[in-house]
Amino acid sequence: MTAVEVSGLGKEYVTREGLRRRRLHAVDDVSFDLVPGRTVALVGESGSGKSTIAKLLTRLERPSSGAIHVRRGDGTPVSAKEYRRHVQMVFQDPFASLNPFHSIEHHIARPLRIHHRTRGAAETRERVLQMLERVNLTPAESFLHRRPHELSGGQRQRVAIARALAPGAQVLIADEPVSMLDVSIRLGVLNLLARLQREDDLAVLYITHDLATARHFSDEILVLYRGRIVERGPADAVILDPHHDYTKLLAMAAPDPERVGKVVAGEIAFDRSRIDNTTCYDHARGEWVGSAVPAGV
Amino acid sequence: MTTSRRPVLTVDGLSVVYETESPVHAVSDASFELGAGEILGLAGESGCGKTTLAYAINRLHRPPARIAGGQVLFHDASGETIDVLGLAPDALRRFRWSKLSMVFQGAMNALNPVTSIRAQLHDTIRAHRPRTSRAEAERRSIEVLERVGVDPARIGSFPHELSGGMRQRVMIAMAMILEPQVMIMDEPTTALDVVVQRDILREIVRLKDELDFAVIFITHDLPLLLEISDRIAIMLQGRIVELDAADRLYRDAAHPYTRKLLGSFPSLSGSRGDFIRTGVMADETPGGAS
Amino acid sequence: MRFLLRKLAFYAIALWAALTINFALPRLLPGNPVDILLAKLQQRGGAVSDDTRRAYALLLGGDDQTPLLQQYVDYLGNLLRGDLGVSVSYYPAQVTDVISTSLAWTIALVGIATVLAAILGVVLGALAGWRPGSWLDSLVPATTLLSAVPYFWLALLLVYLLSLQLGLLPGSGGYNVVLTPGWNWPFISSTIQYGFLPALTIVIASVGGWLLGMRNMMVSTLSEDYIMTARAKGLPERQILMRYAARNAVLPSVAGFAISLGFVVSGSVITEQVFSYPGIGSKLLAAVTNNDYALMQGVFLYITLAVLGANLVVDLLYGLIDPRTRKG
Amino acid sequence: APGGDSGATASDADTLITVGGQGDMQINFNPFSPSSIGGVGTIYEPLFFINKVGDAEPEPLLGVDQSWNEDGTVYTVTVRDDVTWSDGEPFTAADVAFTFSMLKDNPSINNIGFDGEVAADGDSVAFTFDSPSYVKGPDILNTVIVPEHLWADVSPTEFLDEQPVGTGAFELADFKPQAFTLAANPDYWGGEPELKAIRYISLSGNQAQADALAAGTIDWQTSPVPDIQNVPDRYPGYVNVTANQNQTVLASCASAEMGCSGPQTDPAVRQALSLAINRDQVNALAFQNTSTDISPTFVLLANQEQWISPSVVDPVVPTTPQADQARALLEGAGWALGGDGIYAKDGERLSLGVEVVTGWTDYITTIDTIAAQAREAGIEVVPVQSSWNEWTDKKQRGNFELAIDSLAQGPAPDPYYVYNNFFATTVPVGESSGNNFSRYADPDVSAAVEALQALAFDDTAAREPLMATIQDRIVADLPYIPVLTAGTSSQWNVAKFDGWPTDDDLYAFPAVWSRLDSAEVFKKLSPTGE
Amino acid sequence: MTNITPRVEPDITESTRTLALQASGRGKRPPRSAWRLMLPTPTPWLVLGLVLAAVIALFGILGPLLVTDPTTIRDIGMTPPSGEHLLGTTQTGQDVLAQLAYATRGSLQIGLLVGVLATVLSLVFGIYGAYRGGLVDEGFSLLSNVFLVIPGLPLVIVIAGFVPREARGWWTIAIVLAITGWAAASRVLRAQTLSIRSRDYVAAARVSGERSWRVITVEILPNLLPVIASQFVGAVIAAILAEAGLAFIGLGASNSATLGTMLFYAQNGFALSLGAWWWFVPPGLIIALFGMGLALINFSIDEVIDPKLKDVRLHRRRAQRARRLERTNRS
Ligand SMILES: Nc1ncnc2c1ncn2[C@@H]1O[C@H](COP(=O)(O)OP(=O)(O)OP(=O)(O)O)[C@@H](O)[C@H]1O
Ligand SMILES: Nc1ncnc2c1ncn2[C@@H]1O[C@H](COP(=O)(O)OP(=O)(O)OP(=O)(O)O)[C@@H](O)[C@H]1O
Ligand SMILES: [Mg+2]
Ligand SMILES: [Mg+2]
Repeated sequence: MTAVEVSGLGKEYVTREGLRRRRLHAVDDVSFDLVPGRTVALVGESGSGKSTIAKLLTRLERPSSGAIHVRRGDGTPVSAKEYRRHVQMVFQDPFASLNPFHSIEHHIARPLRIHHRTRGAAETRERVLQMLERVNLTPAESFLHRRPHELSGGQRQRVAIARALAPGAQVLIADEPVSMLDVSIRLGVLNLLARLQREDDLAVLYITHDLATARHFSDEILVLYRGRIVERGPADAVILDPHHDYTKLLAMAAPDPERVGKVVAGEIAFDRSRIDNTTCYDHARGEWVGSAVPAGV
Repeated sequence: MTTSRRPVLTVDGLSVVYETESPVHAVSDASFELGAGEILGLAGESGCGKTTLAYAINRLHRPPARIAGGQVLFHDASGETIDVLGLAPDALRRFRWSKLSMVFQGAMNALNPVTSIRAQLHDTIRAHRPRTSRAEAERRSIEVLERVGVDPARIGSFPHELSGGMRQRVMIAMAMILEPQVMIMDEPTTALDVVVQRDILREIVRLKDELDFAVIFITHDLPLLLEISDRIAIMLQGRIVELDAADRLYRDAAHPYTRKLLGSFPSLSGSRGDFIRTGVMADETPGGAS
Repeated sequence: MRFLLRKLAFYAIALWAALTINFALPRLLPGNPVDILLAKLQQRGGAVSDDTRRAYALLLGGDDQTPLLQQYVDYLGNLLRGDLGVSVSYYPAQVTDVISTSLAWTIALVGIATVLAAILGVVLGALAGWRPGSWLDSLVPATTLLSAVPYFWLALLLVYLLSLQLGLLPGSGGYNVVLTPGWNWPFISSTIQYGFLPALTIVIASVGGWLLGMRNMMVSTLSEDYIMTARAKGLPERQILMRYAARNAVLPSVAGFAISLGFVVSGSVITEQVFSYPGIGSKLLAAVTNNDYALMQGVFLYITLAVLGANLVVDLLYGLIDPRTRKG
Repeated sequence: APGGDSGATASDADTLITVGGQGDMQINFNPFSPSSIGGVGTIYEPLFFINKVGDAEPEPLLGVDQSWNEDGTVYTVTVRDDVTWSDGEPFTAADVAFTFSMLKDNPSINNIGFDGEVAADGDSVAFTFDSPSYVKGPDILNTVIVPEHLWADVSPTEFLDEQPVGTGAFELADFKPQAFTLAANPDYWGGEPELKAIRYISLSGNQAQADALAAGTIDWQTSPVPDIQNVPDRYPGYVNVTANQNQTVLASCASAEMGCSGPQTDPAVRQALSLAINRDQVNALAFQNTSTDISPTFVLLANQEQWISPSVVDPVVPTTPQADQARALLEGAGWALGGDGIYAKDGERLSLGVEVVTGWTDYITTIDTIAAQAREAGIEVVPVQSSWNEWTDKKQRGNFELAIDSLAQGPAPDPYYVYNNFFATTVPVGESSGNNFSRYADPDVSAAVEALQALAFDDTAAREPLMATIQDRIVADLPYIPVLTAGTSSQWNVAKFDGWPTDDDLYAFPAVWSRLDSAEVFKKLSPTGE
Repeated sequence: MTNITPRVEPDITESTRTLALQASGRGKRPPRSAWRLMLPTPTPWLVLGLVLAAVIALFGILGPLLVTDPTTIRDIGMTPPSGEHLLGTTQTGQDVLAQLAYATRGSLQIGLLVGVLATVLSLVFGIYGAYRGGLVDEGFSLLSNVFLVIPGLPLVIVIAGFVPREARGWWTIAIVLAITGWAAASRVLRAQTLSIRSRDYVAAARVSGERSWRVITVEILPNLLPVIASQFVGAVIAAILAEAGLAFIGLGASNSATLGTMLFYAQNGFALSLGAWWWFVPPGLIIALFGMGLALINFSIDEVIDPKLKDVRLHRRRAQRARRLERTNRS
């Protein structure tokens, strides 16, 4: 059982515009834990730094500050070499995350071979079929030699999940895994993820900007705004009882069928310049943490 | 279901076929009426023919698409009824935008990247009112930009200098610059952030209330449609399977597909819909079928 | 501004690279050009003083005493002073003098022909792409033959047919030599008459590339959303074609224009030879056949300078027509 | 003066158009500069004109009389006294003396190697040498004279002479990089020529010249044209005249003592190769049948035949191949036929590389043809193409087996010059050989050539035995394998001008690039008015 | 030298997918193999291109085995085509057809070698640079841009002028042409690699633990194949043309027969002036036709790279049908 402890994570991008350099804190002092069997949801608007955290966790980028500790169930740290066996990722766009050139088998077999999970072609094939069946791609044989473009979006995302789990990953980072899918199949994929999590006791980081699924799919929600966490706590608490202005804004902006015909021109627009990201409301502790606790709360 | 208001647009038995090797009936026998000042939502999953329908109404479909049958009638405020599908090319050109304008699915790319916002607003006016003076065109452009909440100072900007939300607003400004009676909006907010999307929706509703144009609003985000539309049409494989007032559709949808669609959206504040986190899965679609 | 600086910096680097290639070539390649050059110079009656030897050693290498870096600095210094050495085949004329007269001819010929070919190709390409499937469009693949024809072969055939057989146009030279060069009509009309065939060759051989590129770009552009918007806006077709489709589709062609100049200059070196055109290409070939290394290097530098200059101009103009690049 | 309008004085009908150069021309009328673009003979005149294709009698120009003293050490030339430079200054004997001392002072332009003393005295000039020097007379007579009053202060090696002032029948009228025009000198001492202007235009390459001829835009050119035998039909109004002066040879690096290596150091191989050549075929394929017979003595058959010694058995090389004889000769010299049809000796195949300059297509064709012919005689010939520089360098240093080239004639029609240049003095391989790149060395030949220098050209009795000695030896040794005497073909416009040289009256060598000769032709031309 | 086609830079990353959609849109099962998808669809123009290129290539490969010795000299100079000499003879009675066969082989050899070398260079500088990013990419892309603006042929001429003749074998020429000819391809490849590199499947491969070289060769390269093929084909045409130009001005490979040297000799032998078209026209025509064949192949590869082009062609006839049907519907 693998757990991840993220502490004080920060990522700074230096963008160059001609001769001038600009620093951009994409992620700033973010801490959380991923524990087996639990799902943490990361919500926030576009550009708030969600994917950056995912990239840091999967070591596609190096953090500028802070640390990510991955430990086995017995507490021993996972070495850099084994890191990717333990932490895997599902990408947002199933049309882009599978190489159109390779067969489905290739996509799932490669991680197995890289991490020496199987020996010999036969065993690999066997395991690939097994993985396909686990993600409900049946009959598995018929998928082996297909190319990604012969699959629907939902099927592709299942392949992506199978690929992520193939090396025996215990920690799964899912970066908006369903936002590119058709509405009617989104839940299918999320249900599948939930089942796999139960079966394998996975630690899951679910990145989304859809508050509704975040609420139902996760145990804990982290609200990210401009690289910093501004509110955290149990899923229902954060959604149903938002404290931070930004969370309120998000909750209000999310479409809710319960408000049939409710969008009226008079709805007050939020003054976003007032929102600040240096404070954070922690539902677990029931208090504000951070530099400045806003008055009147 | 017909509308109680005065109709501005009647679509009757419209069918569109893509003449590919095996012809695709993208829209089959679609009929509906759009009332003045009404927002009609059009929902359905990807590929059900929403965009095709929108294009066909304005005859913007390009070969190999062809209108295989049906009628599109535009009931002008002047009382005249225009048979859109029968318009001669030049009359069609004049009809477009002045009576019926559109905001497109890919609105992010709907602005010409190499000319300024000003030029694109101006040429819209000039194309339909050739005698408009420069100053008049400028005045009108600034007016509509202000309406949609874009700083008129940005009128000289090029599209790439604007954020996605601003570009979308400019598109909406452009769509109303000739004060059309109908606007078709094809997923105008899908590419945008939830918060920005909200702002724009609010803007659309407000403008509609002020200017009293009718809107056909296309999206696959059913919860969103429920919030803003008067009536909603559900499309499935090119057919309109259900058309009803928004609240009635939400509370007791007649068609099973509508119910399935509704079930796909877990509610923010209410129940989980078809989402099952723990326990046995009832609706995990087996693979194989795409 | 930043955009401008970046561009200028790039061209400075490109120029420096060209100068350095020029410096390195004779030093890297086998053989000792200095000896050949000096022998030839002597043969031509040149007095070979130590200064002369050193000047050539700087230009061409072969000086073993001076450290390479020092040679390089001195070489650049000489170039800065416009000292490219003495041409052996035109001894005792300076290389710069030998080249300066011919440069204008090449620039005029290649410039005009390239512009014509580009305009023609872009216009035809735009029309073909605007109505894909029209008769014009179906001819597009056939134009590939034109771009695959060897320039000089085509030139010779044209001379044979149009000049020798039909006597329509002069087949060699840059102008009627009876006339006095200058800004007078008889001379200018004669340069046009003499330049017609070489220009025609260049146009024929390069128009296909422009046409194909523009046509493909046009097809791509037509499926862009803003074209659909323009249609929906009820704009007149002409305006959509010109201001929306072609205006956007032409951008890669403009960007490619400068680069293609380099290619056309290359092609014209041989074309000039066929037409005895008084341009810089014939100078280069004369230099090579005479082993006039100083002249060879000088011509290469001048051509490079001209092409870099043209590139810079086009790059800067490109900023005007594509607002997106201005941001840098 | 340059820039003047040539059209004002000369109409098209009395302007002759010919080839001046390739590409843009760079102004340079310094007659001693190798990059000079013109003016020799036309603007600047020599003392006498010697017709290399006629008899050796010099024709007076600036000089009116010339004679050697008794022992051949002093050469006296009397100059014309009614001549003025084109700037109005009088021409005097002092100008002549100045010109020659200038040459002596500037070795790099002293192409004639003048090493005597020169002194002017009234209207005569005396050239004094240390030893008898009859053979140097023609070089002196051929040298053009420049005005002292303008040249005294310039560096003659770097002087561009943009406004030439001469005594000749023509003056520079107008210079443009693509063409320059000479106009008739109205004050010429011989009377104003009838030809009013000569325009030299720039044309690059043989094809361009042939095209110009076909288009009738050029009146005189010297270069091969297609279908040379039918010039009057193909180019109406033009005739072709061919003068055979270039003795084409396969020069060998002949002397093993001097360090040459390869099968060609064996005289039998050289003889055999010569026998194997089908000269008729070479003439037809490579030279459009414009070449003529060649003598193994290298005496020009056209106008020097009298110098061939009766002791030479075959005064003319047979034009048909004798492969059998060649084989017999080789076998006699110890060569044995190998399995591949090529002779070999001591493990060395009889394979000969022939150096040729890239682009000299007639020579390349010659070698290709000879290669096919030599194979019949069991000899392999391989063409080796290189640039002119490398070709020259290989010849100079002796790094070659065979090289195709032509033997240059001297300043006067006499075989002495060929013998002196190509057969007399030698240096080892590796050193620069000068003219005699075959490195042929024979003491008898060298002695005979030296003896010839002290004899006047008309001293037939004394010269004949020496000639016999030289010719017997070189015909036997054959360091240069004679191929053919190549023709120099010129085409000119007989419709527009009268007075051209003809085969019967070849008063000058008819090549436009041979400037002293073409200057003579210009003076004799008269427009027909067409 | 040919001019370059100002190249559209389509989104290569989308192309496979779009092609598959097109294939399924035609009611067929999309082909199983990705390789098959990357093959251009057979159109009459492509067939013509393939036939031209193949026939000429075969002529170059097999021709020399079938013809007589091209160096054989005969007394019959410049004879027009006849039963004995199908393409007549040269000035020295050499069989033109035989020379043509050998010359074609020579030109193909050079074109192929240059194509391979230039492609390898452009792969290294374009793909590797773009994949690594950062300073490596900056440096490589600067280098290729510099090489792009420095005019190639004059440089080649200058280099050829310096290289001693005997060292100027055909492979020397090929190397020089490759060095001056890789830059344009490298720029195109770089742009495409940059866009593929940002695709999620590359990130996914890295997350799976693939090594860099495997990511480049297995994940990125195959998707670039159509572009590489197109650049390669372009490089071959350019090289053959450039070599012909060099040979024509006497700077070609020494002692080797190419179409350029053949033209050089034909020109020096006054082939055209004498009306000996059979000597002058065929070499140029072979270059032009071979170039055309390759360019037509490229024309079809363009459709693979940018499926919109294919769309246009596919829809051409259907669009006409749709228009006709619509018109009859209305009336
Ligand atoms: N490689 C990079 N270089 C520079 N800036 C970057 C880079 N990657 C991301 N950023 C910036 O970092 C910020 C956070 O980006 P990130 O992709 O994490 O946002 P996100 O929350 O995933 O947004 P979205 O919901 O649109 O996916 C953005 O402002 C983005 O522009
Ligand atoms: N150019 C075309 N050629 C052939 N078929 C087409 C073409 N364009 C669309 N189609 C088909 O027509 C049907 C309807 O497409 P349409 O774009 O109208 O769907 P949509 O409802 O707008 O989908 P989305 O929500 O993805 O925008 C689809 O099945 C699609 O595959
Ligand atoms: Mg993201
Ligand atoms: Mg759509």
